[in-house]
Amino acid sequence: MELILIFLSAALVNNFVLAYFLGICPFIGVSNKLSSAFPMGLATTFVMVLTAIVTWLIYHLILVPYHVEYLEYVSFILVVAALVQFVEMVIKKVSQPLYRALGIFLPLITTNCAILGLALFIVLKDYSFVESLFFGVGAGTGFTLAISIMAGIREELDLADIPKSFRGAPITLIVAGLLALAFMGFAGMITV
Amino acid sequence: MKFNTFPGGVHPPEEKELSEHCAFERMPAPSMVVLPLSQHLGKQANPLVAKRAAVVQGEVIAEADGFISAPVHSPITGTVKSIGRESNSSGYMKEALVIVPAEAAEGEEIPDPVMMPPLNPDSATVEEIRARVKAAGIVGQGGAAFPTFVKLTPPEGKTIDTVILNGCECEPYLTRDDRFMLERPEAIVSGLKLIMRALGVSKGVIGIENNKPQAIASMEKAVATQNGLSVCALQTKYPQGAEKMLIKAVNGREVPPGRLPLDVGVVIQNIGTAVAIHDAVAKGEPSITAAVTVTGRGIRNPKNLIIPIGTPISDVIAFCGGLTDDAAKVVVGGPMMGVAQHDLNAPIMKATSGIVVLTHDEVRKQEETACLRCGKCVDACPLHLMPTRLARLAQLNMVEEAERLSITVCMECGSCAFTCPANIPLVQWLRLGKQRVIHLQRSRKNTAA
Amino acid sequence: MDLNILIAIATMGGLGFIFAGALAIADKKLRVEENPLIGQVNDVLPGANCGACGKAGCYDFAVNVVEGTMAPNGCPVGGQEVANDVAALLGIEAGEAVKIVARVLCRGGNIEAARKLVEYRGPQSCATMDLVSGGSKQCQYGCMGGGDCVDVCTFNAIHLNENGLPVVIDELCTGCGMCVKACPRSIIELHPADREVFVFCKSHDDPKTSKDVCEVACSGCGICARKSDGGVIIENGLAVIQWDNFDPDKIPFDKCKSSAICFLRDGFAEHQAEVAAAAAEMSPEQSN
Amino acid sequence: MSSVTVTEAPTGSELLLSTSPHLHSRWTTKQIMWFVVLALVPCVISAVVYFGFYQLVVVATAVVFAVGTEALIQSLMKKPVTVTDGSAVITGLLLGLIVPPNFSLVFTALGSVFSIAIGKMVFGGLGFNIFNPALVGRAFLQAAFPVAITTWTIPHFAVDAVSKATPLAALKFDHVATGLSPLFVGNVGGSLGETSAIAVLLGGIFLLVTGVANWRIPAAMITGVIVFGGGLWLLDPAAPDPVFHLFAGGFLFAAMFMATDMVTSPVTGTGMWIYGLGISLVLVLIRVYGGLPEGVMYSILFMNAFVPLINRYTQPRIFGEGQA
Amino acid sequence: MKTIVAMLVTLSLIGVVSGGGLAMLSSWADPLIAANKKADTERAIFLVQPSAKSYEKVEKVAFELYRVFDETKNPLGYALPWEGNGFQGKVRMMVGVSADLNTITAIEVLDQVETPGLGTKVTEEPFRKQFQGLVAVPQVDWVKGVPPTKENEIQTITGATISSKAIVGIVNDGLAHLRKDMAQGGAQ
Amino acid sequence: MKKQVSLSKEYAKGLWDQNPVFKQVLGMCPTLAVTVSAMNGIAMALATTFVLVFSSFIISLIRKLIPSQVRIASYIVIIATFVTIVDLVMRAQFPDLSKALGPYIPLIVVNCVILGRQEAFAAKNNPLRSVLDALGMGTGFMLALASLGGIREIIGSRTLLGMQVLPDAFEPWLVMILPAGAFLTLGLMMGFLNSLVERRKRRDEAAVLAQHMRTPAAAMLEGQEG
Repeated sequence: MELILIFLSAALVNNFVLAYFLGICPFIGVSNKLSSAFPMGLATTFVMVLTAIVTWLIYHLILVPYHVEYLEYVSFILVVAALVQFVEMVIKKVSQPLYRALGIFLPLITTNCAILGLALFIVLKDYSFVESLFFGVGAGTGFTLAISIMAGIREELDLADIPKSFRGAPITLIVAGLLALAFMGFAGMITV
Repeated sequence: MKFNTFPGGVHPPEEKELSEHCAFERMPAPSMVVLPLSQHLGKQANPLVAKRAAVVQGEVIAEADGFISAPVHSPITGTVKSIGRESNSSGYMKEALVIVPAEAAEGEEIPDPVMMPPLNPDSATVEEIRARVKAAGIVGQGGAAFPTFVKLTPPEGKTIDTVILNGCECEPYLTRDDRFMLERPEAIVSGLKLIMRALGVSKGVIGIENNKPQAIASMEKAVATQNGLSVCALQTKYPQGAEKMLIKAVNGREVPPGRLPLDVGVVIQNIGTAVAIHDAVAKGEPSITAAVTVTGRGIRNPKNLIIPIGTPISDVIAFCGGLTDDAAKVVVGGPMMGVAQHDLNAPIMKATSGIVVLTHDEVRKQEETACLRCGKCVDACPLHLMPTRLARLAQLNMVEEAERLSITVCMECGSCAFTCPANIPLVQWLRLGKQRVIHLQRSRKNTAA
Repeated sequence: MDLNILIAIATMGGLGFIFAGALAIADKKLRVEENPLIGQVNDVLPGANCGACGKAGCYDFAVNVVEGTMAPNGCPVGGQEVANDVAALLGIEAGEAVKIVARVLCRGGNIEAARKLVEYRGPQSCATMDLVSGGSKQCQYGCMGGGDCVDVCTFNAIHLNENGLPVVIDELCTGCGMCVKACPRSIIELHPADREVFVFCKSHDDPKTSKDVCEVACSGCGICARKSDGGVIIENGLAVIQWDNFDPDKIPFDKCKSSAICFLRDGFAEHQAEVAAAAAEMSPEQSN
Repeated sequence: MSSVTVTEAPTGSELLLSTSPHLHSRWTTKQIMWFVVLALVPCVISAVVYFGFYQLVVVATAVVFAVGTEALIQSLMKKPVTVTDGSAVITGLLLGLIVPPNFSLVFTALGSVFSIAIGKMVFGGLGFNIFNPALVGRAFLQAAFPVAITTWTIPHFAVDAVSKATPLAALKFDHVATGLSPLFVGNVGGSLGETSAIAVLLGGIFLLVTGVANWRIPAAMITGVIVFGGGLWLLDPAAPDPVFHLFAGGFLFAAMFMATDMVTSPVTGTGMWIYGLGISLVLVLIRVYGGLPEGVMYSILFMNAFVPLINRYTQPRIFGEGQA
Repeated sequence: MKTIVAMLVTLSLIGVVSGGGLAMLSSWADPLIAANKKADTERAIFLVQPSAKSYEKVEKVAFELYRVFDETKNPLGYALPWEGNGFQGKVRMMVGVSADLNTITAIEVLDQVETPGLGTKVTEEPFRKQFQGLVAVPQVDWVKGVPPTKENEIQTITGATISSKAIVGIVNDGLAHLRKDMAQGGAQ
Repeated sequence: MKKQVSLSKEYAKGLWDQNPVFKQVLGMCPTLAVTVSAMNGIAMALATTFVLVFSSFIISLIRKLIPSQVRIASYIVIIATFVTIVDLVMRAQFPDLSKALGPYIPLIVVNCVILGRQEAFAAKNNPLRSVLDALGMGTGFMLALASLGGIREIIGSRTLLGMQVLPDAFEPWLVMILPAGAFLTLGLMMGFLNSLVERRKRRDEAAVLAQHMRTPAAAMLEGQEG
């Protein structure tokens, strides 16, 4: 039950994008078409899970035992960056279609603060290994949900008569603001 | 009683009472006729006569050019006055022959009309029927004016099991098919049997909307003694008479997008076409007249007329007592799919089914407002498209998205625009979108080749 | 140097070594052959993988640019410099060629062109008017005045004047050709900016019809063609300039009754005055 | 021009040229809008009856500011001013009816301005907004002035003091249930227009009968609340029962007037069902598990965001597609 | 091969320099950070036990607990850091309680993520003041909308009922644990 | 290959022409997250600028030594190192500020503005230019964050830099200090800034039009503004 709550909390109530402002750049940048937003969400979820696993191991097996917690950021980001690059290369080699669908989004994820944010949250909240996994999946789902909704809305807005100076980033931010207002309804639903 | 129909559609006011009681009248030959060379779908006919040539009623003056084409016969005896571009009831200038009647004043003998030899409708062979229909220049009377001969010559490998005669006349105002069914049930049945024989089909259905009880009774009586023929009463709903809708309602089959009725084993012919086929075979008459309902509150004396093709619309209107003072719009065809005229000198053509004159009251100007996404057009679309979105995509020139949403399936029946509370000219935008998508597809094909 | 520092050094050095090794091996073993141009374009891009272009990172952008589905200037981070570099790589050099501008080849405005005796109701866009018996002007070839060309111009280089005709502002026109594509009647063409004489008509109507429907239509009489030594030919009832051997000095401009063939600026200025006067007369009536 | 001359021919000089079809149904946007306005009148009356004349001022303020904002923005953007279509009036009315009794006029006006400016005009005006403007305004007020917007007044003829809190809040925070009949007539605490089920149903049925509102959405929402609310109630009897869900808070009002807003709801039939069921699922979750007593506003806003996706994936099968 | 060596050397070297540098920096910063943290706790202890002059950490209990003294080293009571769930997340607070565990001296909220401007009112003076001298037996209780009538009651904040109740809950929970521990004689 | 622009321009372009927030729409996370007050915004921008400047300097120094395959990994380690330095120093010296900016300090590492500038600029230019560019970007970032923070602080808590600037009668809009307020404020700000730019552009065009056309179409064009 606790695990499911962790998942739901990360996916809806404490949505990374709309409540914590994590991963805003891709949220605004890659949300103009559903056909690229959804794979982006999937790729992010994938990397999030991977990150959750690897950084948990590094933190609990190296940083804590040797009292070098201050290397948290440096080591986490190194791991994330290298991992993403590595996974990208593997996918590119293994399957061109999969690379076209998912792989091309991978470089973009290195600088997605949602990833590093996830790693730091896991440390901050002192999650166990399994909890970290669920948290990673939940956060990824929440990101996918938010970016897909946004892409759907933006495709709809392509047809709208939006004042010229509000097209693009401004209207996206405003929609994100209204979405954040709507997500406030979930406030207080789960406290984990 | 439950009548068959299709999902979607709209219920425009029927207004058939204006002319449904008027028996057909034959309109006298006009002071001149304008004969567009393209009165049908497909390739324009090839003129056979030169300027100043004398022609005789029934004479072929332009021959079919290619498989999908139809010849044109002179509806009157007279002289070719000119060959050039003339207004056409589609709204554009097209190649046409102008013929003025021969003057009989000087005691000269006016030659008799040239007719083809009559055949026995009960014994005519398949080849004879096809050849006669082709020679008579008969085109579909349903509006698209597709050369009928082509429809009677299905490609190899297609099996057809049903012929449906379209007696729906779902367009408001029009009563032409209704009158045919009341006045010439035998000709219709004979025409239907000729079609069935040409196609080797044993099942024939006449689909009629249930707002024409007399016509249903008349046709039921006519088919009572015939094997394989039946009358199917259908719910009154627009566009019940559209081919795909009619097939769906009559035998539940759906014609896939981009395919023809014959792909689901059905051939559809109009009531008027059946009459024309009967006349061509039994009487040897070529297609030189059109049966036209002239109606609407903007015309003084609504009538159902048999008119020589090529007669200017203005002559027809004058024959029906002229326009009333508040006439606002002259539509050739039905009010749902017809073409508004800007030049009343345009001629009656082979497939002209009606002239509807609407008054200012009926076409009062309604402001176009923003789309509320109420979904009424989505509900109304008989082809299950999303007209509002397609129209917007067309407007914004987002052609590929419109193509993805199957804009080319649209048949421009106008149900969406009829029902739209925001009064958006959806059909116009859809037509533009279709045009652009087709253009795109063509250029794509060109670059691929 | 206490132990802590050594541990830190060992940790980071170790991690760096391991991942560098992994990447090095991956780089060797997993290299995939691809269009080298993609890599070159990718190299000049900022590489921030920020997604601001709407693509999934710089590499995706590079692929799209090389495949031609995105413009070289699509990277908002790199700005003009990167755009130029990318364009240079792709060989889409703008160059210093003669400036190309759009020219509107119809002068049948609201005043010159006869109108149909009907009131058109519907969207005032040329593309849609063209579908309904061709809008409200009689001429089937001329400008409908719906302003589709104005709407598509992203440079604000084309405007409708009082006479309902589009006017190109050379300074702003980039010759992108959007208006050419937008015009359903194909009366806009791209020409080098230094061409001065045009036949301002596209009508293939017969002489009588063209005279009836428009004051400034070319009736295809051929006076200009006869004197031009092949610089002008008559095609299907319309004078067409053959730019290769066209010499304006040979054209008897005063013989053209409708001034369909004339100098761009001269004819324009003169005509503008007439139009303004006529418009001034007409406007009170129209405004009611 | 044709060279043919015809004697006694009609000239056609006054004829109209336009595309087919040449007939149009009687519905116009304006008519739809003003029908909705009419349907809201019973709610305005119930607000005045239960909470006093001042509420009329609140509603009027909301309407005036909504219409004013729309007119101002349209004229600033040099677009035609279309406030007579009644859509801004509806937004104002709806917003006025979902604020608590005796709400500050300044806040009401602010909410109206926000509704129209951010909820609607920024998207290009009527027909283009993604979220229901009135709810956007309400959500803004809720987030900006949470105390003021949850301060309730005792209705006239109140039976007991508990009625001061809304029935949902009373149940959630004080575990006090409210009887059905006060809920039905509206003699309970709550937002201006939503307390009286009778008034809401009166207007709602009018809209459904005239076909202005699509019946599928309220039907889906009511079904959803009974199924989801009932399910949770069976699992845990401490949760509110489905009938209470139905009549408490703004559910009915929202089902009739908010969720049925054409612009922000799906266009396809299947989509409408998904939308309605989605709203009630989120609503029941918020009411039972959330930190807030009422969630109908958030649940609709939440589902508004899904409408583009719903429309996309419930697109009807093109006629004949998938056939032989 | 050359690139591989270059890659290995570069990344390792950067790692080494970065690790070394940070280690040196942290050896300077760590004591300061620890001192800051200690100062924070100290400040909170004296806030919830205003009359205290010194304190000591109670070592024998399973949780963090401080005993406080007056000038003459007489035990005044305890300062108990405790945490629990608020409206949106964890709330960490310091509870001051008398030596007999029956009266609360004061409370202080250390960390919270409540709704700004609303739930965060629990950290403000008017709300906290209600706890000064509040009777905590059998437990702290709350009332809504009306002024408290009993001496173990506080009034919740309008619009932030859940946050207010969460504070009460955390105080009660912490005290309950403390009492249980006391009963077992752990804290003595 | 590239035209050398003047050094002052290298700095100034970050202020508006290539402003990281308003023009490049980068670094959104900290922009939105920490700007509940002007002070927080400024502090965050200072921290970011510090990291940006130093990492730009280091990277442009060693830019020729790093093999391209480990480019990103190397850059990000360097950046992360400086971020850790900032974090440690802040926690040691400014504990209150460190608390306010909370978890967003480490996220400077993944602020795309920083990595973006390394890749786009520092990796291709000499240290002097890189530092100037970084300073410019930092200043631009600061402008954006300070103004956004200022607006949110004034309306959301009646104060500016901690001092009350609006009367008590003004009920603060709590929404402004919530996530939704951040999105909305930035969206509206960007929209209005765009419309100002648009307006100026239109005016320039109208001037051209007026010069070259003797028709009132120019006036017409001016009328379309907004």
